[in-house]
Amino acid sequence: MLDILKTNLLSPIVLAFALGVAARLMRSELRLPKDLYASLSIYLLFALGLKGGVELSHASFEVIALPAAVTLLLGVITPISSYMVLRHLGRFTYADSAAIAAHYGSVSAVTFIAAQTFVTSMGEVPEGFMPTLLTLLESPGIHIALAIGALKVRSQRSTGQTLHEILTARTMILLVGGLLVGFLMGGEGWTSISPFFEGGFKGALTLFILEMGIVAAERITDLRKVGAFLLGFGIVMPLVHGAIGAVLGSLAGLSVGGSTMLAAMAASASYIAAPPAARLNLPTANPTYYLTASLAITFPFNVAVGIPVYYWIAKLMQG
Amino acid sequence: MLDILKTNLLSPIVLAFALGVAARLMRSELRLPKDLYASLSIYLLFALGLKGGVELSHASFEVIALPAAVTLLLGVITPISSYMVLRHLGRFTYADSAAIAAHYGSVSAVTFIAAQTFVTSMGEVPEGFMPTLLTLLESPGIHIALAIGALKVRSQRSTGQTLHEILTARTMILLVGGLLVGFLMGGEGWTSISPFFEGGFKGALTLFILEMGIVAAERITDLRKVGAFLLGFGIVMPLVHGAIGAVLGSLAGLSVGGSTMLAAMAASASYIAAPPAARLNLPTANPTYYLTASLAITFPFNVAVGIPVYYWIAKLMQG
Amino acid sequence: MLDILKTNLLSPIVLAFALGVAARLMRSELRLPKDLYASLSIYLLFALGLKGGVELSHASFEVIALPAAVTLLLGVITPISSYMVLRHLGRFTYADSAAIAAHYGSVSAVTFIAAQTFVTSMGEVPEGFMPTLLTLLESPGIHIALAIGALKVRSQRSTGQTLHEILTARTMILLVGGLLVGFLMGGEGWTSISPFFEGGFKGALTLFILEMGIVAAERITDLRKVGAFLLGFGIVMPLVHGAIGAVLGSLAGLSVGGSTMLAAMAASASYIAAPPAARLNLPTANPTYYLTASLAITFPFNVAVGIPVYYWIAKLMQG
Amino acid sequence: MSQHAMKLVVIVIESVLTDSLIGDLKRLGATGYTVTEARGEGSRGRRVGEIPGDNQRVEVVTDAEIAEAMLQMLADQYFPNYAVAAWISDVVVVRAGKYVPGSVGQGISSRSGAQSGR
Amino acid sequence: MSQHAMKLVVIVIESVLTDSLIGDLKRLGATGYTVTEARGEGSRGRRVGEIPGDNQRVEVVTDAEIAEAMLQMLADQYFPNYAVAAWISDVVVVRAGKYVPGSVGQGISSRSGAQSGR
Amino acid sequence: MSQHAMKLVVIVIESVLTDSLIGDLKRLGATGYTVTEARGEGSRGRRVGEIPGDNQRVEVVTDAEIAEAMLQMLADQYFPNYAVAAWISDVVVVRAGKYVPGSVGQGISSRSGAQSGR
Ligand SMILES: Nc1ncnc2c1ncn2[C@@H]1O[C@H](COP(=O)(O)O)[C@@H](O)[C@H]1O
Ligand SMILES: Nc1ncnc2c1ncn2[C@@H]1O[C@H](COP(=O)(O)O)[C@@H](O)[C@H]1O
Ligand SMILES: Nc1ncnc2c1ncn2[C@@H]1O[C@H](COP(=O)(O)O)[C@@H](O)[C@H]1O
Ligand code: NA
Ligand code: NA
Ligand code: NA
Repeated sequence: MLDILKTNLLSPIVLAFALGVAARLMRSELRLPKDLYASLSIYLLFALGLKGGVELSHASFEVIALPAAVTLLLGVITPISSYMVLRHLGRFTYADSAAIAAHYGSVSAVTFIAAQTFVTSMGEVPEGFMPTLLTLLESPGIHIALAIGALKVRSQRSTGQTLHEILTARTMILLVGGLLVGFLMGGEGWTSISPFFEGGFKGALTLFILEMGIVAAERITDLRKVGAFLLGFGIVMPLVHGAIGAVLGSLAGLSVGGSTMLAAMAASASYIAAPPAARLNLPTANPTYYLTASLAITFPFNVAVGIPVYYWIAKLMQG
Repeated sequence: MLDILKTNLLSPIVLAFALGVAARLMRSELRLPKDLYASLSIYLLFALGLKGGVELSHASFEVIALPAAVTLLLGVITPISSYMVLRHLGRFTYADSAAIAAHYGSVSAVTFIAAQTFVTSMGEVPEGFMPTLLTLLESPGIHIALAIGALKVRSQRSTGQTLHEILTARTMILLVGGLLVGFLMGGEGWTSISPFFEGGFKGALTLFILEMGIVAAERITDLRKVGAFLLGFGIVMPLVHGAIGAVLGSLAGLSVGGSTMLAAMAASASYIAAPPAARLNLPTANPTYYLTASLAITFPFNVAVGIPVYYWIAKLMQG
Repeated sequence: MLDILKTNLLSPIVLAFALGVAARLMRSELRLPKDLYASLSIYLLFALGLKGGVELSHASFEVIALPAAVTLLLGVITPISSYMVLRHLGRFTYADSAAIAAHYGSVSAVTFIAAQTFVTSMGEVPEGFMPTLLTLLESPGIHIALAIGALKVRSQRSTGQTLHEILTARTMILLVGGLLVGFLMGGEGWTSISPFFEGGFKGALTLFILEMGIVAAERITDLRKVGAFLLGFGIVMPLVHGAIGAVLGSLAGLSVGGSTMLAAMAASASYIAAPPAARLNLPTANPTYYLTASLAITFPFNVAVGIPVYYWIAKLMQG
Repeated sequence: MSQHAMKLVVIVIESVLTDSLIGDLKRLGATGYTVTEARGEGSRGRRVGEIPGDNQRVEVVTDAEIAEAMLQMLADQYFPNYAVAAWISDVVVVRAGKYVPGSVGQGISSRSGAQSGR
Repeated sequence: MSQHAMKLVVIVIESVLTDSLIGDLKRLGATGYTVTEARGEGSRGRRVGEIPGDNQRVEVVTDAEIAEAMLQMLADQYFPNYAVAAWISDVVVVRAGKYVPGSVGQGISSRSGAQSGR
Repeated sequence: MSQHAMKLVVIVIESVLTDSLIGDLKRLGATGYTVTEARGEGSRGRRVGEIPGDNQRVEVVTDAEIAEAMLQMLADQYFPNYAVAAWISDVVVVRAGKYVPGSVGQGISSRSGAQSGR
């Protein structure tokens, strides 16, 4: 376990994040240009979808059915458990509880990729259809959390509007669209574009995560504002969700690699799709809470420590 | 023929375009960042030029002379035929006819690349100097159409100014400059930069075309405004020009692949170089007409259906 | 010598620069989007650091000690000699002399890369730790020159502030940070990201230099304003510094390739790190002088002619 | 060249709200708007969103009445919960009709004439 | 610190025309200008060009007379065919000479003094 | 909806100085600011820096006294050596407290009331 942790801490992803944090703490002016950051995120999500779609075209329906079902189950469990803990143990307002729950009920694609990179470097071969599960887990949690919020806080926005926004959000279109394009074009099309979408993937991710480190470090001064409870929540909740994910994944027949990735998804908190949804639909919720928790606590925790732990659990389960 | 069409429709290029259209029709917020779109277009044009220049350094003058001559001929025929049809059959104003003719007299580099990708995937080996022909066909059509327009519509701008703008436009500099650089550096220089300019090419193109789909779909509501005549024009004119191009190419001694690409060039309508030239020199022409026709009608038609048809004609010719 | 020069003049780097200059002189509108230029510079610097770090992890301290010492020596010599010549021979004001000296005391990363590319294409194998020397040479010259300036010109800014700005500047963080990340992750991490950071390197550099040519040509009209002395300075000073660098490098035990690169560093003038530092700390200095000299005179001189000359000197030295 | 007095409404707002804001401005009678990317700090500090720190700056030329209504709408619907700053200033235009709803092209001379007479 | 009344001319225009517009503004006496990227909608809807939807926002500080001439020029040469919006407002500056042609550096105190006295 | 007269200070400055300028503006009492990317030409021609040609446009809504102090500070510290243009105009806001130091949230009605009464 310690060995695995050490290898992980010296991976390009973790080191790039640490560099970004360090640069920010030294008050360096370093930032990726806004358009580069947006471009990298488009590239990464689309590449993820395409690759997943190509592999999906080789998978049979039966193999996916059970993993898909437990993924949807996780999409229901995680926002509700998050809301409960925040509202009843943490005594957050309705709006804050629902907004934070929307983040933890959804998923972080970069954490997903980090998990994929990690398990592959451990010699595991995760199922090719994992990106499909990622898209399944992306939106239900947000909807459920916002629905809970809407019951408690008067909202001026229609459910249809919110649903439309989330389903047509950039992340969704790129992932689902990528899956479809990849599925339809199959292996031959993929060969011609894979130098761009596969060859450059890890490097582009490293650059992207450098900026994530900078952005996360900008929120470090906010850690005091969010209080001890949320700090603990940002670490314990992922561990709980990750453990559930690893167990459910293994029961659904996923390999050790696949179970680890499912666990990482369940444990992760969205910081791309969820924030605008929360901002628009729960305007009275404090953005400092949900952004700091998901970006400055849970994301680095998962990438540095969480993923190796979920891997260890998955191995125990299937050992 | 149907088989070829099906293969083509499942190519990354066509699928990416379709995804862009779909995203827009679903009113998704997805857009490539402006600077990414501009960067991709610079990259694609420069890569095209460089590669073409390297291959040009292996070609002899005699082989190119005849194809170059028919290319220039096409650069004269296509703007005039377009103007005639629009003015006399379509009853468009002088300004509108000339502006649209400027687009159809010039060439779309992305259609060129799509044709190249298509014929290569069909096992053809088009001539290495095709990008040289592309640059030859880029500007004459615009000049001829604007000159016709200037005869009929009083213009405040000097011919020299317009000529300078078109010859020093980004597209021109990148293509011609790329050709020169490629030609001078030869194979050795190319080896060091080809992972970037060749390896990434198809993938970058896919991303670029995703955005083109979004932009084209934005104009779909304008299809009603342009009327049935222009809709028909945007499909029939390319077929006519494409057929002429395939025939002339074959007569000039180009291979099946080369003839198909020449046909695709003749059939294509510019939407990068021509619009600003038309806007500045024919301000009374309606941009909705020329942008919608070239981007939302002719471009997708060529990429999805036209190119396979021109291929089929070229094969018949050389059969 | 002439042969080498000719090969160098037909390299992608020199040709791309020439194309940029030509485009600008023809008053083309071609420019890289601002964010692309910034992105490429981030990419190039970070890639340089990463690669250097990976190779550093294989080097022993003893091998680096002497080259590092002469590098620091060059960091002291070059700003002082530049200041002396400018102030006493050139009769520039205190502020102008110090500001220009800050540029020539620091280093141009792109010149460094051009030298690396050149010596590699000559079959040399420069030391893997050269990027480490680059980071050592980056800042001392700026500090020394600004300190000289501060003695003579009243400045409202504290030394601590300036020191912090230069040490946390983008260039520094990316180079030093990249070195650290590369060092820590070692060969295994590098394998996964090298298609992105190494495969794309030369091509990305070519695009970057295209823009540098455009920017440099924008300053060509300023060549008259800077006068004959600065023009001569921009060519002779690099030759002197380059010769010193080649000699010191050889004496310190660097290979021919390494000595050439050290010479190119000493000869080069910064145009990324130094300008903002000079602008903020020596506001009365005329930016036209230092920008034109470093970007429009010394950079192209080094890339086209200087580097082959330093190579020739290094070869003579090591006979 | 007859000139007309109008109002320029400038609104700085977190990007996530721009589309919804523009919808509201149009409903109140904006016949056009111009948006630029911006960043800033205010009472709520730096801004939230996918790429933190981003605002957009929306400006609308319109008549005094509508400008008033826009400020009122902002005060009611946006100020309480969101990061927004807004201000109004006096401007002069040549084609007043362009900036008043229902009269694009014609020019509702009586109304805008009265304003320009102030 | 003596202050001077000047005019701020703001012009929103489709990007393809910015260079030509700036040439015209200089000819009329602009001693400087500032351009920002913008997007917007107006009577002509979204904008044309390579990357549709793009405008640029040009602003010039100048004296009242030149500002007037600029509006007139826009009305003559640009409004009929192109997507343009423009407005003028009153501003106060410290160094009036900077914004008036032929006097950069010196300060044509009589003229700008007269203006600031309004 | 009570409205208050304030001043809008616009400063166009070479990018390398923006951070230092914002620090100075805050010291003088700015409670917020908005920055947009810009480019331009003036008496010093195109601008210097890593990417030549770049300026930033900083705008601050504040009260008349502080606006005055800002112009004075610019004239003293920035105009002599740097490429800067600045102008002030009159604007109207709804929540004056937001733009005056030491009163964020409350609203110092007496002071801003006096201003709006002008
Ligand atoms: N006094 C001000 N002057 C100019 N812009 C301001 C001012 N106060 C706030 N802003 C802008 O409005 C945004 C939201 O302000 P706030 O709601 O106060 O956080 C800030 O990010 C700034 O861009
Ligand atoms: N009322 C307005 N307020 C602010 N900007 C406007 C207004 N009307 C038009 N514009 C801007 O001017 C551009 C051209 O307007 P138009 O010629 O009306 O299409 C639009 O794209 C907007 O950016
Ligand atoms: N008359 C003006 N109107 C608008 N902006 C100006 C004007 N003069 C200067 N500027 C802006 O201020 C910057 C610096 O001006 P300067 O110090 O005159 O070179 C320029 O790059 C322009 O962006
Ligand atoms: Na989750
Ligand atoms: Na054509
Ligand atoms: Na140097």
